[in-house]
Amino acid sequence: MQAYSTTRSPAQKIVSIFKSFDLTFYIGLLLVLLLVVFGALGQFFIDQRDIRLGASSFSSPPSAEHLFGTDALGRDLLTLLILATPTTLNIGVVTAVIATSIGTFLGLVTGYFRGPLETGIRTLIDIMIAIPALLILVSIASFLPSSNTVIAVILAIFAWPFTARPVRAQVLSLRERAFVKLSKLSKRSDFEIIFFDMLPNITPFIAAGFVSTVSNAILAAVGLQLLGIGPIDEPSIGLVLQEAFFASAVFRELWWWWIPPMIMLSMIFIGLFLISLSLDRIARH
Amino acid sequence: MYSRKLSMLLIVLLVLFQAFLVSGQDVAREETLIIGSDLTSNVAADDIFNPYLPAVQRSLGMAQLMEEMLFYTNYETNELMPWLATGYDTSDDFTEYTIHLRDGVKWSDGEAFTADDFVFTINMLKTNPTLRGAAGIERAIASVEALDDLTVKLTLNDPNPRYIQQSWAVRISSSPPIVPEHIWADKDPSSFPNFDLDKGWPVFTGPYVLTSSSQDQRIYNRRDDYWGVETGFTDLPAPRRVIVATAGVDEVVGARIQNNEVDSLAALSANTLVTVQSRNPNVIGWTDESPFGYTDPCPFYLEFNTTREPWDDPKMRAALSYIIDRDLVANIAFEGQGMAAQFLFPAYTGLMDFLDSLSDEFAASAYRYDPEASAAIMESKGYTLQDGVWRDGDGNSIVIDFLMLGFNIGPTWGRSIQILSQQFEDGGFEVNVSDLDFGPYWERANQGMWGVRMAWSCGSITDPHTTLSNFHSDLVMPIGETASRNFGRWDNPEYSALVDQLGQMAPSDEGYFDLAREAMTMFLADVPAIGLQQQLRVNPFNTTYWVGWPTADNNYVNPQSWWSTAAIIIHTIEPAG
Amino acid sequence: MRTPANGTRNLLQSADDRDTILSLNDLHVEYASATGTIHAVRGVNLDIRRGERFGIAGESGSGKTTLVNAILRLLPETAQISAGSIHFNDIDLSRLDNRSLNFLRWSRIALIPQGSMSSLNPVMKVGHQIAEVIKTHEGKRYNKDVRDRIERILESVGLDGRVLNLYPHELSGGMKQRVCIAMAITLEPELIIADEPTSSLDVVVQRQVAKTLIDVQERLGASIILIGHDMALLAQTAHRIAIMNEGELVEIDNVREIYHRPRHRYTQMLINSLPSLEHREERDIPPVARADGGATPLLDAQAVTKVFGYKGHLFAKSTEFTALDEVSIEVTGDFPMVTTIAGESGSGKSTFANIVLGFAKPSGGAVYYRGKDIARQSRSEFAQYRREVQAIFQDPYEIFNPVYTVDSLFRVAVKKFKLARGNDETMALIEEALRVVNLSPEQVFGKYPDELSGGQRQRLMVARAYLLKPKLIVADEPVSMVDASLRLMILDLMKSLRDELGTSFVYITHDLATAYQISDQIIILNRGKIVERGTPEEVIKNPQHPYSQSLIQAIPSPNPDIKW
Amino acid sequence: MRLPVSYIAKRFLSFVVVVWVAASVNFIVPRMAPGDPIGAMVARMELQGEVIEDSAELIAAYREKFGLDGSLWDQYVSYLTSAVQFDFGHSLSYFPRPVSDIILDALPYTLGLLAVSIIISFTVGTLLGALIVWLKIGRSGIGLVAPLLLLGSIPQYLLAIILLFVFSFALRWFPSGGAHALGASHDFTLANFIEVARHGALPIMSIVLASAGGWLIGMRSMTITVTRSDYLTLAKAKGLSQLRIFYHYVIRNAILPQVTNLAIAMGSIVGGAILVEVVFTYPGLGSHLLRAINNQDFTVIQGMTYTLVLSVASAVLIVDLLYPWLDPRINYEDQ
Repeated sequence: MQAYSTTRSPAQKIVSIFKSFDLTFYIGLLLVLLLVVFGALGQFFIDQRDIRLGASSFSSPPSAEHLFGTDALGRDLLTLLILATPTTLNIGVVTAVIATSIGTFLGLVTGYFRGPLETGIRTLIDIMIAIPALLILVSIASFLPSSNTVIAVILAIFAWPFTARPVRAQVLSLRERAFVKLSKLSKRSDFEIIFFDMLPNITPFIAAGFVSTVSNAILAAVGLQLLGIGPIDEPSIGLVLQEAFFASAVFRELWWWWIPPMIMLSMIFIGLFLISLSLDRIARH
Repeated sequence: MYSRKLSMLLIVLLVLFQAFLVSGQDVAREETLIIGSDLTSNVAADDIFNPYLPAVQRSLGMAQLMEEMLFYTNYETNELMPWLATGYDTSDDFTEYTIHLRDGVKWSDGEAFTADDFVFTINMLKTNPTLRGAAGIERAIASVEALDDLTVKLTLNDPNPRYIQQSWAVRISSSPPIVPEHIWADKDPSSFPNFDLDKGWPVFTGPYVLTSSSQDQRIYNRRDDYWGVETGFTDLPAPRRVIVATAGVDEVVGARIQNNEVDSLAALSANTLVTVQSRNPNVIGWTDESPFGYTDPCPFYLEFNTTREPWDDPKMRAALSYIIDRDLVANIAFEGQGMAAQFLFPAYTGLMDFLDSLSDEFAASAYRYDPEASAAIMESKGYTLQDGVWRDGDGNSIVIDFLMLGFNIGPTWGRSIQILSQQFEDGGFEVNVSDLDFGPYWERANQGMWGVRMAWSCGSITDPHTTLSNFHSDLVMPIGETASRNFGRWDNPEYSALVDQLGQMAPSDEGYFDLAREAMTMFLADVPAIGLQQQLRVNPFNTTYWVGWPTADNNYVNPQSWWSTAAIIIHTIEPAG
Repeated sequence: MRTPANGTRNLLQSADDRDTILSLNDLHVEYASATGTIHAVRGVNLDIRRGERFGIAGESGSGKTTLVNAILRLLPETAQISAGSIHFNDIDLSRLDNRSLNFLRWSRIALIPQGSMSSLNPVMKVGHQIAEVIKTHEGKRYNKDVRDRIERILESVGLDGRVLNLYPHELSGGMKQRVCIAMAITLEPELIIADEPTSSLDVVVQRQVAKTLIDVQERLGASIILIGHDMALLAQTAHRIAIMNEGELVEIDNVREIYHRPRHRYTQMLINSLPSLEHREERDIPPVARADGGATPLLDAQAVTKVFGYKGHLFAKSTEFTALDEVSIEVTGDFPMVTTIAGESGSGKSTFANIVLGFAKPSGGAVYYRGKDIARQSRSEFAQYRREVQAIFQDPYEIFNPVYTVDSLFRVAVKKFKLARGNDETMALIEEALRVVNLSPEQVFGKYPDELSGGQRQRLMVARAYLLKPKLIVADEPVSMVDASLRLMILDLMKSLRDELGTSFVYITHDLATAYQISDQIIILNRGKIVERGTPEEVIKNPQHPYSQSLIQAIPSPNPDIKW
Repeated sequence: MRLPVSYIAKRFLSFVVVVWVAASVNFIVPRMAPGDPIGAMVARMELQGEVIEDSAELIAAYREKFGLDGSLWDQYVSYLTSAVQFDFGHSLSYFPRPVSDIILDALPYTLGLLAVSIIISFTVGTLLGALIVWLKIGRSGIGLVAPLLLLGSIPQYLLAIILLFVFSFALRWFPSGGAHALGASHDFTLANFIEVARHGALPIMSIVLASAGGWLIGMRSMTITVTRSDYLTLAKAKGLSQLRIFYHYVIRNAILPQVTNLAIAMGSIVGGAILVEVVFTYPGLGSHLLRAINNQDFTVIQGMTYTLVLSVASAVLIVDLLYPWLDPRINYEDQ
């Protein structure tokens, strides 16, 4: 009796979802996971005292004692980078969580309903997208308390329209599909339709959007950090780079100071890019 | 066949381009002096040459090449070098100064430089309070008059034995330049840009005239009708052309001097200089070895807000002073090439001699790294160390409300924030850092909204009075109101009385140094501020095209290329080879 | 070279070489797909004669479009001709190099594409799109002469010559199709391949376009291959018809033979499933159902008007459009009936369906369900209305949410209407509904929509409607996109629901032939207005309104003997 | 192409709203922040070694001079009215230099840099994206463009630093910064032109390398869509030449969403370019803006951001107005 009535189990679903991803996705995921593991597991192998200023000799190249060398302030770069990785990833994730939540909600609502509120939000989205965010950000960020959370929140304020717009476009087309009408005939309310019928359909879109928001937020945060806007008490990859550039590490050929963080950032950006590329492909299918 | 034709064409084009490139420069590189300015980014005001407007960038050649000062102070010898003036007399009470101007000095447009120009400049500043430095002139000078074409009499409001040195002899960076009355008389000085190349403006007395000015560079050409040659006072400087260019961001400047693109840079980190020297041995610093740099007159120091708990207690201030390892702070800030400041004085000969005479007083003071002494004070105040933090009976810790400039002002600041925070925490204090931009920093600093701050002290050069006077009780303002000095509101009437007394005396006066020692002892006992580190400025020179640069071995003048005193350097250097 | 137009000559003779323009010999086409190789065309042998209109009929997926693409060598990357040959005159197209192929294309073999809506370059003016074939094949630039020539060609297919200055989106569907025909005949080719040339058009336009096509073909004396799924249309246009099923030609014959004496079972099925306008099963309708007044009608639409468009704001002029204009329709509940609302696209019939279902609000008038205005129902009335008024939709691909298995369609309904308690009871209910549409739970449960065939999906939708045992079903074009065989089944299901469950239907369609077969009442809408209403016999056999007349005339009869 | 008045009016209205919102944000936020710009100015003089006497007086005098003593609303109104006339008053930190002069000095560099890099990156990316699909460059083609894609995922400013290191420090092919050779006049001569091109090469390269990949991806997927379209099949059936199909069918249709995206991306391109300018000491708006931020030079920040927003919005407006010419289907009512 139950043999045929079983829908796919959650486990099977997850397996089938992962089966639908291509190699691009896994390469991207691998790159990002490597960094996550580096930041997470690394915590267990380090001694916080190694990043005290003047703890080691200044600007010494990689050695057995300091695998990644030390910076011009006498800090162990491996320890510093292990501590910096979670901060940097956090900014991206916090921004993306806020922006994606707001963007998805408003995108769903403005795509589904009609009315003056919808017109208002739609206009807001259009305007926000047309405003050069980084520019405004650069000019206002220096006036705000320098904390990574504050930066993430500001980034999210400018990022959500980029989620809301495509979500809205998707909902606009889904809204006309017959299954929405059938749901209505089954007495589903508008919000049930939005969340049970629409939302699952645009999940790949939201996921792709989430991933690129993470990437863009890190991009912007590192950019701000390089301009000297951002907190200096929390180690982040942007901060390590900023200190390296302030100390002319490139010119002075202190390659161990700027190349590893640069590679790490590239890993993040390339990894997230590959993931979003793959998700985007799934979403368009 | 076709590709061969194409490559021939390319070669011809390249040769043509090369020809164009060469013809682009009408003064040979060997005769051109290129100075990398003290600015990392481009100049916003490339058409403002009014030295009294906030927008002006005098360090971009104006101060060194066009303006000339009445006197220059040679930091190396503490000697006053008369230039546009020949000397001065002073009344016994130090309230009247008579300045004698040099005969035969001419403006670049051929008009004679006279006492009237001097008088005009002073009066212009006295009547236009928003001009740069006007407030200082107004405060100091009661009246000015020209006794004859070459003699000016200044009457001061308050007696000041070191007035000329402080105000007219390049105490720090520069002094007010005198402007030609025949051009400025009918202009509004608060908006006159003093820039019109067709009219030959700006007009000053120096050996160079401005030929072009843009965001990223200024070009000055030597004029052969310079008054110094006619009067036999000095020769023409050797460079036919001087270019002052924006140096660029930290990563780029080193490459510029290494590639002989510039002959001088305003700033480079000592370690970058080492890198440059390893690739281009022609580049030199002030010294051949660490610290390579020259001491800036404004050392960094820590100041306490003496109206705030717990810093209203000298013992507590001492407790904090004991936990600061100045050598480490200096070395972190300057990547191992730093120099700790014993006090708030720059490491100049006269001041160092004075400090040396105070060695016993220093030994008895809190001006040293001694965590145990700090712990002793804390325990005596009823604090106990719990998990590395001092807590009072109620379990409250001390949180230092630490005001700093944001690290985008410069790496020194960012690093100092980190190393000082680290040391405070090691010493059992908690820290709450406010690293702010200039605006908010300045507002909070002068209104007293902070507990401890890091600042720079531009005071004494030759004798201790100026720095000491910055902590005078008269300067104390209520919290929330803008103070102009003594932001820590240290109120010590006894000390202030001594400073007043010192102000009436010349350093050469008998008993001056004893009095100064007495004031210093009070200062050291009360700890309103703690010296941290010398600002070491490495300004490298390139000997590929020009030689005769000032160095520690050839210290005919201090080496800052952006100061007015750089005029002396330009008059001294000679072509290499 | 060209033989004069003589369409009916030699129809019954076997093709001899001289008369054959196109000859396919044992043609095989294979697709490589993720699941393996698909044989889309299997061993097709075919000879097309000069001047002949040759029809290829088949349901979707039968391989007819692949066949066309193989002839024109337009197969996608993944497909290839695995065996056989295509001889055009004496040239083997399957082995021709690209250069010669391009030379031959259009100047000698032209194509009238399937999706004329999307076959024109949207960013190029119509004139240029025609001119570029002249430029490519004759080397003539777009000058006055060429323009005149294009205008003449456009006029010859019944278009205003000035159309050449328009972009495709500025044309109606019929006009676009004519542009495609004009383009195809520009170079006077010997062979025209028309791939479902009228499938997206309304019947009246379809007839005009088909006539135009026949007209130009006869004028040119060209051969034409007509691909289609509509047997009736082919019966009216082609001389010979080939029936294609699963990649094979199962029967080739003269059109009359095919209609009157189909030999292959598949052909027979196709012919039998055709709705006829000649006779229908009569059904006794008690007079009470026809009488006005009496009991409250189940559904009563009174002067329903719907106006779309902007009221005209700051920068835009008012662009109002009246989709429904005082439409009054009554459906009794006492005696279940099928009420057909028929009309062409844009007639307002779907708007009406949306209003009845409560998806849209009328701008004027009201729809009463059991005497209550559906826009002003109380909560409990609304619950009853939702329960009793259901729908069947057109597109079997869009009725399912692709992220859920198809059973969710049923479960949601069961849950929201509290039809059952517990899983077992739910399952029993669903199974019962599936049985009605001849599906077993094993076939469909736990499957995603894309794992089911179109027919299964369409049947599931009917099953869902059955599950709720509604009083009224709005069937919005339920069979317009399905193959003939399935169409018959759905219509039968509707009938049995009507008769067994007592469900009334509002059948929205553009297909008067099916309406004639299934309805008890037909209402014809034109531009939002009712122009004709009555019993099927009245409306179909004796239409009063000129619009209804033209509509009915335009319906092609599958019987080639009945002239169109 | 005839454009309905309503379309133009709507576009223009949205242009005005965008500029107004950005200008207002820019006005409000710095003023909500702590700190006093005049105080900052005085502080900077102090750091330069000048002893400022009676700073309170000086500050008060300047506050009045810059109208910073009025109510916030008065300041806002006068800010907006002068912004419309492109008059932002004088720079706070470089008084009495007019803000518009600072901007006009720097703007040509920024616009030049942006225009050249956007054109190159858009053209290269779009063309490559279309070509790899059209020429059916499969896996090997990906290998060809993969570096571009990977570079595209690295921020412009990091690329700038890498390029600086490789091409300027290590290889010494290009100058490390600035827009002109040191000591050269700014007259328009061939030699100067070449120097300007040499100085612009690295900044342009960083922007192009960082952004071309994005255009490539977009164009690639659009081209795939187009190659599956019915009209392309018909075009082939018409026996048209490959070149003709590629240009008139593939490119003309696939480029449409790219153009829309160009308008959307304009803002972020400008933001990134500003950072690149800072890295290369390029005399555009970037370094001025950065310094103005450090100086809390409201008037300059406002002027520069306003100008950049205006440029971006104008570019978007132009793209929007040109779009109907590219795509005749544009639906004026829905837009």
